[in-house]
Amino acid sequence: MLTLECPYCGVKAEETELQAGGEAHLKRYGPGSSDEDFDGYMFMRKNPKGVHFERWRHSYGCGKWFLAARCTATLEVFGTYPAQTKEPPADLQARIKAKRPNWEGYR
Amino acid sequence: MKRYSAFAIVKQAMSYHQNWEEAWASPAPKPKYDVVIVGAGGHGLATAYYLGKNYGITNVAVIEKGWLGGGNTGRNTTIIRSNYLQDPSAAIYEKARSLFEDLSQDLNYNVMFSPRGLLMLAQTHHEVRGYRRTVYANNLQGVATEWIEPKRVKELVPIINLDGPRYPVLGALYQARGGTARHDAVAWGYARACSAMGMDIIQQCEVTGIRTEGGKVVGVNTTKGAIDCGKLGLVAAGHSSVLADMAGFRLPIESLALQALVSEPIKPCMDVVVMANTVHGYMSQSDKGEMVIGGGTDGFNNYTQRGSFHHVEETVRALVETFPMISRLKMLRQWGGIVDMTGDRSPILSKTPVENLFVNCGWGTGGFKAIPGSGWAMAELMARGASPLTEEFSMYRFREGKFIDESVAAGVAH
Amino acid sequence: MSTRLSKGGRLIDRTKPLNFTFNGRRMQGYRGDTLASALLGADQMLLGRSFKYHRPRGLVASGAEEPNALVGLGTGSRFEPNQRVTTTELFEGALAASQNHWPSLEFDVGAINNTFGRFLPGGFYYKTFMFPRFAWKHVFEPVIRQSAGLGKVPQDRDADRYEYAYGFADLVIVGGGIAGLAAALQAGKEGKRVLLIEQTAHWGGRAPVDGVEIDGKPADEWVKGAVEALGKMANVTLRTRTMASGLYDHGYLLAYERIADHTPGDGRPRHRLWRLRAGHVVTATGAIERPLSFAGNDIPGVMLAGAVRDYVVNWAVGPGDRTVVVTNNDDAYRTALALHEAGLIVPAVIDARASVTGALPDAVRAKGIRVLEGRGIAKVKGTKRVTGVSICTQAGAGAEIEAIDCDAIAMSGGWSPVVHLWSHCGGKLIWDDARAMFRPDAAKPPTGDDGRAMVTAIGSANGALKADEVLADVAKQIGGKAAKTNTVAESAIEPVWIMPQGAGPQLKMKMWLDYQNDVKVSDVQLAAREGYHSVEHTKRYTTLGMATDQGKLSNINGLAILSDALSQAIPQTGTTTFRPPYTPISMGAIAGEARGEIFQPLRKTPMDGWHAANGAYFEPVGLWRRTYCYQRPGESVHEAVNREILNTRNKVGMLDASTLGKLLVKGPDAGKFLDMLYTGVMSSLPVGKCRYGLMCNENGFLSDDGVVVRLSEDTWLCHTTSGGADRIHGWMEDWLQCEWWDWKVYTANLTEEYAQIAVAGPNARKVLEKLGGMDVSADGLPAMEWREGVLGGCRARIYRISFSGELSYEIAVPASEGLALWKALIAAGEEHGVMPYGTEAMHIMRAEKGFIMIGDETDGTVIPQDLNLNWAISKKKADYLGKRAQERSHMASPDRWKLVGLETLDGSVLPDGVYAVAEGVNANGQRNVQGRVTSTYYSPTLRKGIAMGLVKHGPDRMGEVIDFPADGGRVIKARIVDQVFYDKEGAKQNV
Amino acid sequence: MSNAVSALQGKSASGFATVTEAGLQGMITLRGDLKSAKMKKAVKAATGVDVPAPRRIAMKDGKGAGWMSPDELLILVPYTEARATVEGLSKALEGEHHLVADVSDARAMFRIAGNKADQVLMKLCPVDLPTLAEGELRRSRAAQVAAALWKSDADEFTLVSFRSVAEYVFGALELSARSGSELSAS
Ligand SMILES: Cc1cc2nc3c(=O)[nH]c(=O)nc-3n(C[C@H](O)[C@H](O)[C@H](O)COP(=O)(O)OP(=O)(O)OC[C@H]3O[C@@H](n4cnc5c(N)ncnc54)[C@H](O)[C@@H]3O)c2cc1C
Ligand SMILES: NC(=O)c1ccc[n+]([C@@H]2O[C@H](COP(=O)([O-])OP(=O)(O)OC[C@H]3O[C@@H](n4cnc5c(N)ncnc54)[C@H](O)[C@@H]3O)[C@@H](O)[C@H]2O)c1
Ligand SMILES: Cc1cc2nc3c(=O)[nH]c(=O)nc-3n(C[C@H](O)[C@H](O)[C@H](O)COP(=O)(O)O)c2cc1C
Ligand SMILES: [Zn+2]
Repeated sequence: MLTLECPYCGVKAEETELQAGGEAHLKRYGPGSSDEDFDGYMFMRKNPKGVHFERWRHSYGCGKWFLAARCTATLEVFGTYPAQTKEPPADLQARIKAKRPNWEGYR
Repeated sequence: MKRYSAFAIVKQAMSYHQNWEEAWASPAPKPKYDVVIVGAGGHGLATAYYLGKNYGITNVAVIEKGWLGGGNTGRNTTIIRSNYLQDPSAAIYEKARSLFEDLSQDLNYNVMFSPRGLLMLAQTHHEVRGYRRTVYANNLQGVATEWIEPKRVKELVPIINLDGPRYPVLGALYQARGGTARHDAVAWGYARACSAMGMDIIQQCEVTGIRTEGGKVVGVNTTKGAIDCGKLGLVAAGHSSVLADMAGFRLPIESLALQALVSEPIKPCMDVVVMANTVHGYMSQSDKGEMVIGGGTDGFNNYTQRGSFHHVEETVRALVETFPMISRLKMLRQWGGIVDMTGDRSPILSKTPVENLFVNCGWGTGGFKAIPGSGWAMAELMARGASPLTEEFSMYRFREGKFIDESVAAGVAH
Repeated sequence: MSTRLSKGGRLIDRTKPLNFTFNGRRMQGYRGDTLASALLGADQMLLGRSFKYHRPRGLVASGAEEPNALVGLGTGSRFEPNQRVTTTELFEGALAASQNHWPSLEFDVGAINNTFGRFLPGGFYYKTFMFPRFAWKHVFEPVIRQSAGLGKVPQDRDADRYEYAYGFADLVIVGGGIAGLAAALQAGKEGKRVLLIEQTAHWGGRAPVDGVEIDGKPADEWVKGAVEALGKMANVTLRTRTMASGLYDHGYLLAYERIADHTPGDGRPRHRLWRLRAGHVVTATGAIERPLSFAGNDIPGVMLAGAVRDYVVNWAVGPGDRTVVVTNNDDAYRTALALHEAGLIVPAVIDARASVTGALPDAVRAKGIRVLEGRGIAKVKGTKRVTGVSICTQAGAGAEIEAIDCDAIAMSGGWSPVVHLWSHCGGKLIWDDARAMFRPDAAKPPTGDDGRAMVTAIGSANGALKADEVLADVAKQIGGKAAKTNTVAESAIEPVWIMPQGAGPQLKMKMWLDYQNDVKVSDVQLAAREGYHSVEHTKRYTTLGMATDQGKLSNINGLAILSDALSQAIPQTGTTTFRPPYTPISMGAIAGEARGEIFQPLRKTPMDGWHAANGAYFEPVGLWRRTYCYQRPGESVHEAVNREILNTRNKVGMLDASTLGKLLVKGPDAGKFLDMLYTGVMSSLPVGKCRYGLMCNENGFLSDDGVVVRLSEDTWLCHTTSGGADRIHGWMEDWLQCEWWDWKVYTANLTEEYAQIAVAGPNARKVLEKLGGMDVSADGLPAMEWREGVLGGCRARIYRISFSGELSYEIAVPASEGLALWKALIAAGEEHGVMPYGTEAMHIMRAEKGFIMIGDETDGTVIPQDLNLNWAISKKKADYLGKRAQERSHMASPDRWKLVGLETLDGSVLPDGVYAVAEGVNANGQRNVQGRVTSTYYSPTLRKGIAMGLVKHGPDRMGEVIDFPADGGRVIKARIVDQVFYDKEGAKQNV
Repeated sequence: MSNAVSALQGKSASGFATVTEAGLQGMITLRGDLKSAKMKKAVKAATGVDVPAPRRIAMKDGKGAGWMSPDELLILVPYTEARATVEGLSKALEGEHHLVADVSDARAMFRIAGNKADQVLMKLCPVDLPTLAEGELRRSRAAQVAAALWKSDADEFTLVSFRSVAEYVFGALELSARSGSELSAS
């Protein structure tokens, strides 16, 4: 039963107030893109056993989508941040690296 | 392999059962095998078994990081059915179901296949239409299913509450020869048979790397050393993405927790399997008497084999509404497994970007019932390079937009 | 025999006798008794039958770990199977009945299995019952199921209610023994927000029973003082009868409060499920004693030494007149002393250790009790009740040295910390050789969301068995300084896994590990022999630890036996996985308050009450309930639907369309945004007009449709399907927040702000004109336009859109005025023959017009192109959600099934969902198909069956007849026709 | 507007706390840049209170504003004034990207009163109610539906839900408030 802090309203919301939205930082491929790129964007997933960047919506709260870095093996949450960004904040990445030295990065 | 029988038991009893032989050997890995299968779950073991039985390929190792059958095969709610809507699904699940019919005899191991009948309740008009459609499809696919009215449902399930205030039972999709089997026995029976064919089942041995040369797979690295192989089959369910990553490609899979629970045992009161998909709950009674209960998956990627309790609450809520008498039963134990969910919720039995490397995964919430058929088809794919049963289940179907979508008719897919 | 002693009993109130019944026999106990102590006090030693061999079973323990003494409690709507008598508080009028026997507890036919036990070793059923094939399901399985299963099946609907509650605390301390209390005192003093929970009805745990003294006071007094002190702290909450059932991720602790189990029918909720969120969890859950494995250790009268002590001290019940104590550690000597103190006879203490000295043994000897060193029990005599023991040397194979008559045996194989909660979320254990136990490994705790330890185990739960160690452990880990105790030195335990050490197979087949599931030492050894080497394999092969006690007594002994059989160290074998709940919790509590009317939210429109009062037959649509049709007395559903359709087509009908999604989209970039969302162009829609639109998901499939309305320069209102409203609103927000966050667009879900009523039919205009207030004339409000104003006194917005093919107006008013408008329309419409119609009439009328319906023509696998909706897909647009997906080979294929109309040759109605067959079979032997029916109805307007379906190359095959194999081998022939069956030129709505 | 009726028309029930449907209440959804000067002025003018800080709600003689999300406020006014307030806000915010919509009829409002009122909500909402500050607006769940709630008085909480589920919410509140099921004796 996860708890994640919503970066918008600061509420430490519990899972039942949230909606999970799958892998974060996917690049959208539209018309003109190759079948492979589109397939990658739509279906192929990193699904790592370890550090995972994912989308959550504070659906029973402020209704905003935010992103979280979480370990899928221990469920440790490294941090949450607003969805309006193309990549995880540098300080968060540094924090994760410190805790998981052989983490190969979010891509 | 000494055969099992009532006679054998009596004979052994005379010597206080001191002389039974091991069901399977626990060998050290050889340096090379013709085929290495990663994952000693039902699908991995069945794949090995039919490679030997149907194609005479017995220089096979099945590598298991934990204990054989300890993955989802050892933690599922054992529902067996083949009343699927889409042709490719119906084909492979019915193949599996029909193999279950005499699997105990084939393996000389009682897997307790119990075709007690399976009901999928229709509780909305939309579901009624969906299941009617399934019945028509099944009849053309050679799968024996029928639509039954509420009265018949009540006859088959006396403890059911037909007119719940919210979702009265409007009828059901009924498969008379659907049912259950003893999940552990399925893994153990296959393991014993594989071992008897001279295959190596190597437990407590984790695959940590996959070696390729010029786009061809040549072997795996494990916690018990390097092992070479001619062909490699990844049959690792929830861990498929991790293994694919070792081989340098991605799969359209996410690993989610799916939970189940059992009640304390009571005397027999339900002799069919009931699934209520509108309210997300299903229940059967095991031979020991517990009510075996399952529901929907968690929403987030998870490798812990632990789920979130609110899903258990939703499931139990639904079932208390459907079977009011269970309110005063107690939950004895709950657990979770990591299911491999694909983009269209249908499995993948496929070649991969790496030559001689095959994957069998994506069975998600519903692959126990498929074990014999999947093993049968996967063996053909690995031995011959193609199989009509696996044709449509290629991992490349997503690229073509050629999905096999079962959610169309029957919500969850256990 | 077991008796109630004349004095003592710290928990009972002899002035409050309570009457109860067991198997029809009336008995008496006292307030403060558990059902167990009361039964034992009434000399009811035989309480049940075991699972497999139906062996006679009596009490072994006094608490949550009890494996045997399960009864059916209560009757009718309050009957509950498998109640553990040791955790059931006695109440007046309690009705208990033993389980799993036939015809009676004393004489049970099932016991035949016992006689043949030798032929039913662990896992025997995997090896037989295979022939003939059908026999498993029809002969063997039923027999096995009947003999298993323990408790009876509840018949009635539960009379009780249940509820949830949420709780938050810095520290949740589980266990109200001296460790938990001491910890709470310390944390409370530090000002932490503390919740202390205890599963039983009283505080103190074992210490008071053990005669522990703290700060020079008897433990009872110290406990009383501690509880009072805690009661005074505002930041501390205490709860008894509350069992921590499971620890889940991120500090989520589930606790099960048994509010009214001991006061049935008093109107309070029976159970309350606490969902606690703990900053940190402290487990002070104590330790559980282990049985010893000797032949006949399951015969009624053989009990745990600690339990015997509990019955004597807590409830003044003597389990036997002559009790032999058998042990491998000092603690059991306390039991000998307690029995002696109570005036009962202890013929001997049998100690497996070669030589025993120290305060406790000496004290026992001083009472003149024999202490036999290096001895063990060869076997227990008796069947339904212990009659004596045969004694041997522990070192030997079991040859009898001496026999002692006795009617009870108190055994102790040492203690195992209660590590369940620690382990539920991945906390690891270490094997402590000196103390022969698995205890929490502080270096590998379960971790929380911050990656740090979320549990601390203290006291006996952490392996500190002696009172002084317990308090020292609390001081060390929680803080403060440990109080002084009267603890005496104890000499070391010597692990004994088999008694006697050299026992042969015959004896091992009588040494019980798991009492309830009948798993014996010989079964575990068999599993090892047969290759089920993993402890998890052994568990599943033998069912060790899978009974309702979850192996609280048997697991450690079992894995020790397994380790021995595999000649490997115990830690190498490890334990099986600990899973919630700690002890079973009721399904009722898990379901909580959600049953009956509030099982799930039921969404109702403002006019719902009127519908219900006017014969509405409802259907669920998502969480809404909508009127399927309005039945008149004596009218069938089918007749009602036909009447509603004909009336609408000939006069005028009214539909409650309030559930339609209504999403406001506003901003400078709103048009651009909608052009991405819809397959068509919405930015070009003129203000004041309406346009039909389609939405696809990013995978290309049609996901929703509806009429889009341009309200002003920068504002659109998007109608969605009833089921789609929330989903589509979420979908819009998702794209705006996560992909196009720089676009200036705001959305709002106004679905519930408006009640919406469709007035359709030739007389529709007349009805609105009668209400008056707005110009709804052909020119005043042309098709696909909207106007705002006041209609019949209600603030209204009228859209002239038609889903029925009739002259039709959809009127939106504030929800609060919905009912008023509805009634006004009914009144105004009376002279024009108005009738309300339901969703089914609406479905049929749209089908007559060939309009598609999301959920009928679409099922998640259909793209707009399949439905010949290309006219609603912009060719000019560079992009829209789903466009790229629709370019994939399979989606662009000309062979996709396409929408057509279908007409049976005989005018009958095609069955729903039926498939059209093609020649031959596919590679898997399945009949080839070429299409299927998506909607099919009897059209009262056209007096024949009409249908729509998806057919391969359909639109190019007009007039062709195809075959639909239906029920019972019947093949229905249908002709492919245009999908518009009624008023193709639209004459009826363009008036 | 005489026609307007609230979802449950003031239905009420009493146990260890009293649960009442509060009748018609003017509510307005206001979305925009909460930091802009125009916005601040508009809100003040419409309600007499300042734009609330995150998770806060401020009321002043029957009117007020609550923080719903970084770009959304809930404006509270008497039901009969909602229309006019919507127009006022629209006018005041002209030229600035915003959205204002009357949602008075989309909602139902409940009051839970009594010195144990918090215990009623503790059974339904995953919220640490004892620590909920005065003037804090919490959006969460009440059993299975979305709800917004705040401490509207010493011994009173106000809860807002969607109108269509008013009966469900009332049912859950009424059950939770039944005498004998108090969470604490005191
Ligand atoms: C709670 C639950 C209920 C279910 N209910 C049903 C049901 O009622 N009916 C139904 O048909 N299906 C059901 N399923 C689904 C079904 O259990 C699975 O689809 C099926 O068991 C998958 O079998 P498998 O052999 O593919 O995977 P598994 O049994 O999980 O086997 C995969 C094995 O691979 C091993 N492995 C992974 N990584 C490595 C590595 N690196 N090296 C070596 N070994 C590795 C794992 O340890 C595991 O043993 C349920 C699943 C769950 C979790
Ligand atoms: N000398 C020995 O061999 C020996 C062995 C064991 C215990 N002891 C004695 O027992 C006492 C141990 O003190 P302690 O406080 O550590 O343990 P305890 O056994 O005295 O108290 C533990 C308490 O936790 C409760 N509990 C257990 N699981 C629970 C759950 N899931 N939820 C709620 N409550 C739960 C139990 O009902 C019990 O009241 C000491 O006096 C010690 O000397 C001695
Ligand atoms: C069909 C089925 C029936 C089960 N019955 C029981 C049971 O009667 N008692 C029990 O303790 N566990 C039972 N279990 C659960 C297992 O003990 C175990 O929890 C599950 O296999 C997952 O393994 P794990 O908990 O070791 O991770 C059952 C599991 C399944 C799949
Ligand atoms: Zn938020």
